[in-house]
Amino acid sequence: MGKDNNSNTHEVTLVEAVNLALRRALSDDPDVVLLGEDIGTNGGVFRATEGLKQDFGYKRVIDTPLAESMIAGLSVGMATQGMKPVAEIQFMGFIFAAFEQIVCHAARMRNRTRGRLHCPLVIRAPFGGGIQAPEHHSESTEALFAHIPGLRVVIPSSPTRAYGLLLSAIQCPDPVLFLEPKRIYRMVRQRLVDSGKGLPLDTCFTLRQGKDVTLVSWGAAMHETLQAAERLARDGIECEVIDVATISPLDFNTIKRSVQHTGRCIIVQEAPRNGGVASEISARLAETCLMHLRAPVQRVTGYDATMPYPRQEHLYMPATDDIIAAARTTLEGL
Amino acid sequence: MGKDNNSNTHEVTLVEAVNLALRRALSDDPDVVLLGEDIGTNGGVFRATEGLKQDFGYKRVIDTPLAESMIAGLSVGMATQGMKPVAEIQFMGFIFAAFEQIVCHAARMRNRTRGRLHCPLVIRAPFGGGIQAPEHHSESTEALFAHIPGLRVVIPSSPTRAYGLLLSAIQCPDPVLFLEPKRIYRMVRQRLVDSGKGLPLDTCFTLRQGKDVTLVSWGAAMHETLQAAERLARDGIECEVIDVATISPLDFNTIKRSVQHTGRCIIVQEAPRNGGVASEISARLAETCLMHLRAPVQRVTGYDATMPYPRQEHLYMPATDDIIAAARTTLEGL
Amino acid sequence: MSTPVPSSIEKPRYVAPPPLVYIEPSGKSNRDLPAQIDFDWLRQAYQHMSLIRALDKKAVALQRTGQMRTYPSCLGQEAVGIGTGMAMMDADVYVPYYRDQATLYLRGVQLKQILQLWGGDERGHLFDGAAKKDLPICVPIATQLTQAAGAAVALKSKGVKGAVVTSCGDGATSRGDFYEALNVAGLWQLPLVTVINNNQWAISVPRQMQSGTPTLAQKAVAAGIEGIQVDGNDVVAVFDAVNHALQKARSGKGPTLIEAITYRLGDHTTADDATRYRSASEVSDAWQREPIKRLQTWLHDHDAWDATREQSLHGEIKQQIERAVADYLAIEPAPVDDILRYQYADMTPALEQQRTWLLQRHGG
Amino acid sequence: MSTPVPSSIEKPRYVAPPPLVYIEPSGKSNRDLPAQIDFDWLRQAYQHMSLIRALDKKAVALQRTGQMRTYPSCLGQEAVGIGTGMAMMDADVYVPYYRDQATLYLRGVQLKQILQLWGGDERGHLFDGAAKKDLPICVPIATQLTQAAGAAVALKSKGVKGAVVTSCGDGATSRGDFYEALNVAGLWQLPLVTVINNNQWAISVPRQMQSGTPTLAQKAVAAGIEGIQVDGNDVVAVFDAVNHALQKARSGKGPTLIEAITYRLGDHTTADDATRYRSASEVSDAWQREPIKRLQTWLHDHDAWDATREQSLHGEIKQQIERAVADYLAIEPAPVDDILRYQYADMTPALEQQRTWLLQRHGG
Ligand SMILES: Cc1ncc(C[n+]2csc(CCOP(=O)(O)OP(=O)(O)O)c2C)c(N)n1
Ligand SMILES: Cc1ncc(C[n+]2csc(CCOP(=O)(O)OP(=O)(O)O)c2C)c(N)n1
Ligand SMILES: [Mg+2]
Ligand SMILES: [Mg+2]
Repeated sequence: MGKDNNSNTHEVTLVEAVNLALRRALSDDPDVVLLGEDIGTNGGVFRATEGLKQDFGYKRVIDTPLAESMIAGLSVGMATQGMKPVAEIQFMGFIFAAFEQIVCHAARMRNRTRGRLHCPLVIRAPFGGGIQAPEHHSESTEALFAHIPGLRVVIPSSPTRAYGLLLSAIQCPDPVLFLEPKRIYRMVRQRLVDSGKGLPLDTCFTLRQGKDVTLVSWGAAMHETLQAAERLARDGIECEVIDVATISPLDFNTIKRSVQHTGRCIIVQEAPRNGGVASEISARLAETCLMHLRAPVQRVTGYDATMPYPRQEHLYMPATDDIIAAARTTLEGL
Repeated sequence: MGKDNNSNTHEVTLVEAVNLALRRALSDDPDVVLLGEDIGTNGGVFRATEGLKQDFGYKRVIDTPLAESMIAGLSVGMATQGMKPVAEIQFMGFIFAAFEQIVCHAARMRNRTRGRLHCPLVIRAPFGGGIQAPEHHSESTEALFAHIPGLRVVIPSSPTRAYGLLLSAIQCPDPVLFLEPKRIYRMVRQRLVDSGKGLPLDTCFTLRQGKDVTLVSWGAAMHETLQAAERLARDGIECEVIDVATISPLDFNTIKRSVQHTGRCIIVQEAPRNGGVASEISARLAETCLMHLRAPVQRVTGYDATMPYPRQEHLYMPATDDIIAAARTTLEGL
Repeated sequence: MSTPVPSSIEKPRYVAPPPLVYIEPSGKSNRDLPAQIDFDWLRQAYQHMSLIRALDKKAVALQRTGQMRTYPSCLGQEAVGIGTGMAMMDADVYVPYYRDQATLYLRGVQLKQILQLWGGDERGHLFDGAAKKDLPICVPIATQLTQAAGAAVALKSKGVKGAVVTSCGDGATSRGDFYEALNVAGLWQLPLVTVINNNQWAISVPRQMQSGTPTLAQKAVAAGIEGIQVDGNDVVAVFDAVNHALQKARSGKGPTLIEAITYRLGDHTTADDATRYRSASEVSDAWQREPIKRLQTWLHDHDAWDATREQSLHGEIKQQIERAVADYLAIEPAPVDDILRYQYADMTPALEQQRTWLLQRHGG
Repeated sequence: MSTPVPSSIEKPRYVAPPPLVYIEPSGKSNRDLPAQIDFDWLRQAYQHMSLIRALDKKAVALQRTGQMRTYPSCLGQEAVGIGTGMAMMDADVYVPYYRDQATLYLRGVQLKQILQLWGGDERGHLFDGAAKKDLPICVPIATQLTQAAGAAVALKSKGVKGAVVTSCGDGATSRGDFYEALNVAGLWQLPLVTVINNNQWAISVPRQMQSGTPTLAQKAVAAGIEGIQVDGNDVVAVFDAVNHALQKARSGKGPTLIEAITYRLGDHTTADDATRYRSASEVSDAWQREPIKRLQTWLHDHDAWDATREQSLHGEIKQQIERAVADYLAIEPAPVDDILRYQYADMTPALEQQRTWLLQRHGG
């Protein structure tokens, strides 16, 4: 993690930005506590919590026993009693044991008690494929959580957004699932001011403006999406590129305005096709933009298949070429 | 359960049809075993397994300890060793502890072992609102399971379909989640021949033909959907009514053909709006039927909210009037 | 190598005392009561248990007449709830399950709120008194237990001089959450007291079909913590065990598991019919051991209770219940858009739009 | 009532023998070996362990040169896997976790298949020999344990004269599944043997940060079953305990939990760097207790092994490993559409369509 002399500015990767945000939250708010498997001495298997136990002590950065349901249950209990737990699930593929606590309790505490209690917890989990990891280490199941009322699901796609969104997630009075696209954990460095300032959790980020077609994505697939936009630009095709970032509750207005403008939309998602977040966005566009659409909204997605083991993983992943092909079809469409 | 003299024909409710199918499966296949909480002596809290332990013994109809994760894990293990477990989760709201076993194991055993093992289990669970039950007893979270590759999700909406689909689910070599719409467990009786014949798991059922608008639904909401069609028919509006039945893998062709014919579509779902199965159907229609659509595809759904406690449950549930209103808007649309 | 040979492997052993009891079913005490227990305390316990039994009876009656939704009676288990509640202090935190109306009442929850909850109204969870910070009742079995451990982490970490009490049924002990919570509590020496209301049934499944262990208390061994079996129909034994465990917890000496042996004299809930799966004789036997009568006998025998007191108590209880029921029945319906307003701290754009639809359909 | 009074509540006690061991770290035996164990058996165990250690070393080397994906070494834990495998019969069913290459090898899985699995190819799971009906390796911690109980239900129900053996790590004992599986196994007296590979670490979390219990074996008390602690670096002790448990299980006498105390001499996986969280001296101490050397010493001391045998064994092992690696490296890529073909018994219309896209993008 590069740091400029005498300043609070860093050149950081996404995972380092996560680390900075956690460090900042631990410093600023005594109620913030991190918990999870291997987050202490080891600093997390991806080093997201590196150095934090050393600096804040084992009571603020807690290595838990190996039990995801317990990690989530502890977090719910802590959150109801005035703490701000930030739990790590080591890989999103292991979050399912915690599903009941998240869905039945974290997401409902406020509604169930009509606001008497609330549940300001954050659950962080690295997710997505592309790192040739063993089974269960590469899934993208964000859609399962996006369907749950009461939960916020936030996915950064750059170091600065990781920093800002994570700080906001920790400050947020609602439970937040914060999914970190591990494929781009170390892909790029960005200049980041450790200002303690959050980014809004209720808005998409328009990363590129264009008039021909709207490309919508989130997480690691933003990388291929931006690449596709870049390459299409060489052929004079101007893509508007939207990073959804908070996939639930969804800032649909930004997407709608863009599509009403461009008349064309491609939604890119790494998750399996059937029932993904892309489907929701497409359905809303169908309801609200039918008159503006100049071609069918297309989804570029993973297959309706379990994430393959490493040898065949690349076959599964949506690629830049797929996005470009879809965009071209869309543009020829009408 | 009425039974005609000297025949195999019964006048049955949906829950009685479930019971008949289970009884038939237990009789026909020694590998079929039922397991779950309170399914034995008590016959299930909805009486779906009434009389079965008495007739088939406690080794075929097993009252388990209270642990859903264990029920699912046992079922996976049994299924890999040549049995056909039919597990009951007492209410769908309590299935989340079993989520990991279903998603990470049942749905993956065949793919993970490249066909060496498979996992022919059925998990039955009553679901949906409308019976004024306590919290967690009224949810519709079918979309969470529809998103999982390798799993089949089947939802009957009448006694005869419950019987036929459940038999097919039990015979199916894939894991099946069989969701029973408890609101209509005892709503109507149908004449049913206990023939042991299954109904296909790869097709929608067109319950009513019409040229003006396609109404698509599943489960208990079929009731309001059919009612809406009936009432619209009085005004000369002919609805095509499709019961999706197997929501995953989806028989999209039947829906597509209908919408290409009618040019209009309303999808009715009790589950929360955001990320429901209706969104997937709508997205696929957007991709394949844009040129045929004469009005935006509309979703009539629950709210993006936790199912309310009984006093406010009725406010949440999509009603016949809502479907009619949506259909009228659609018809005025263009 | 497959011929059985007698194994020379030595077996481990678990040795436990019989269940703790002070006042036997007969109403006799077999040993001195704990020093803190005096006549006043016992009369209070008696009054609380009687009130809860009356409330319970009323709630079931309301359900039968369509004025209440599904209700889980705690008939016969009053000593578990009252003994627990009487040992708790305001600084403690309570993490209940659904059958814990007795303790909640002692925590300060209004009787009306209890009725309201089971009447199908989330606002019953607004709670009152010390319960303002307690968790809501928990329906998904055993899931409250790790939350209770989390609450205990919070108290410990914030240096609050209280402990967390949580409870669950015998059926709940079969769920992994039960073990995960005890395990982490033992590991971190959390200020946590877990009370098992072993009422012998999990709906239709008897206790002996949940686990092969002779006791539930011994499950504490898996977490390296103390496990105590008590007669859950003896309010003094329950109090003594919980009080002991709470003092231990509050002074940093770690968690305790308490198995309170009692009996569910009623149906599982008003939606259940227990005659389908258990015998009348089992139930009438169990009535011989119920908690209120035995305490009454003890008090009578010690000249601490009489017919006059009994009569005036019943008058008071009747009044209290009638007032609660009247208040309950007079509750105004919640605003229609309450079903959307508490999903998030603020309304989202989608929910705002859905509120418009909702209000169009169902009025303001 | 909040002044601490010394409690008169009696405490339960758990008493267990020390861990079972036949061949001590020094290579001396402290007692007679079990009757079934002869020189041939011991030499076989020695050879198996040596082979697995060599395979392990090779797999790590392949990973370092980019010919293997993330690999979990079982260095130092060979006695657990080999002792277990040698006690099993073909009719038994094995339900492994990811660190069980040793037992899988004895079950009939080809070395090539083991490499293939960790080389990122599902086809490694096709298995062979008795393992044809065994479950695949399980990555989500502890989730295999209830499946193993289910497999045991199936054997029991079908009257198969075998039992199920499953294993897990020390970290896995913190998950609820661990307890749920033991509980139901104890309740239904299932033919199930659960072996804990207590290698002292769950990635970076040491054993004593998983549970406050002095032993993991005592967790059996929560399920009412027998729990045995053995020296997991003594292949004879592991065999004896598993054999005892299997005979018990096969003859309908119920389940057993075995805690095998060993040490993970390597990194957690090739993706891990254990020097970040544990001391070199801890590891070098542990090397003094590793399983292969002690058995070699014993055999030498009993004139059952010598340098010639050692040399020829190493020659054989080298050949075996080289052949396995060559076979592994020669594996043809799987058909592209394998990623879709095994989702369901039959392809669905959506998958057929997606296959077209897939083949367009990535060729046949
Ligand atoms: C996770 C979960 N599974 C199933 C149910 C349905 N259910 C409600 S109460 C109950 C039995 C609980 O028995 P026990 O734990 O002994 O508590 P008791 O009701 O006897 O007080 C069951 C199975 C539930 N509420 N939650
Ligand atoms: C449910 C789940 N959570 C987390 C992980 C990530 N993980 C892989 S191995 C491991 C540690 C397991 O330790 P232990 O059970 O002692 O087995 P060992 O690896 O030491 O043999 C963890 C946390 C996982 N695979 N599954
Ligand atoms: Mg009970
Ligand atoms: Mg370990």
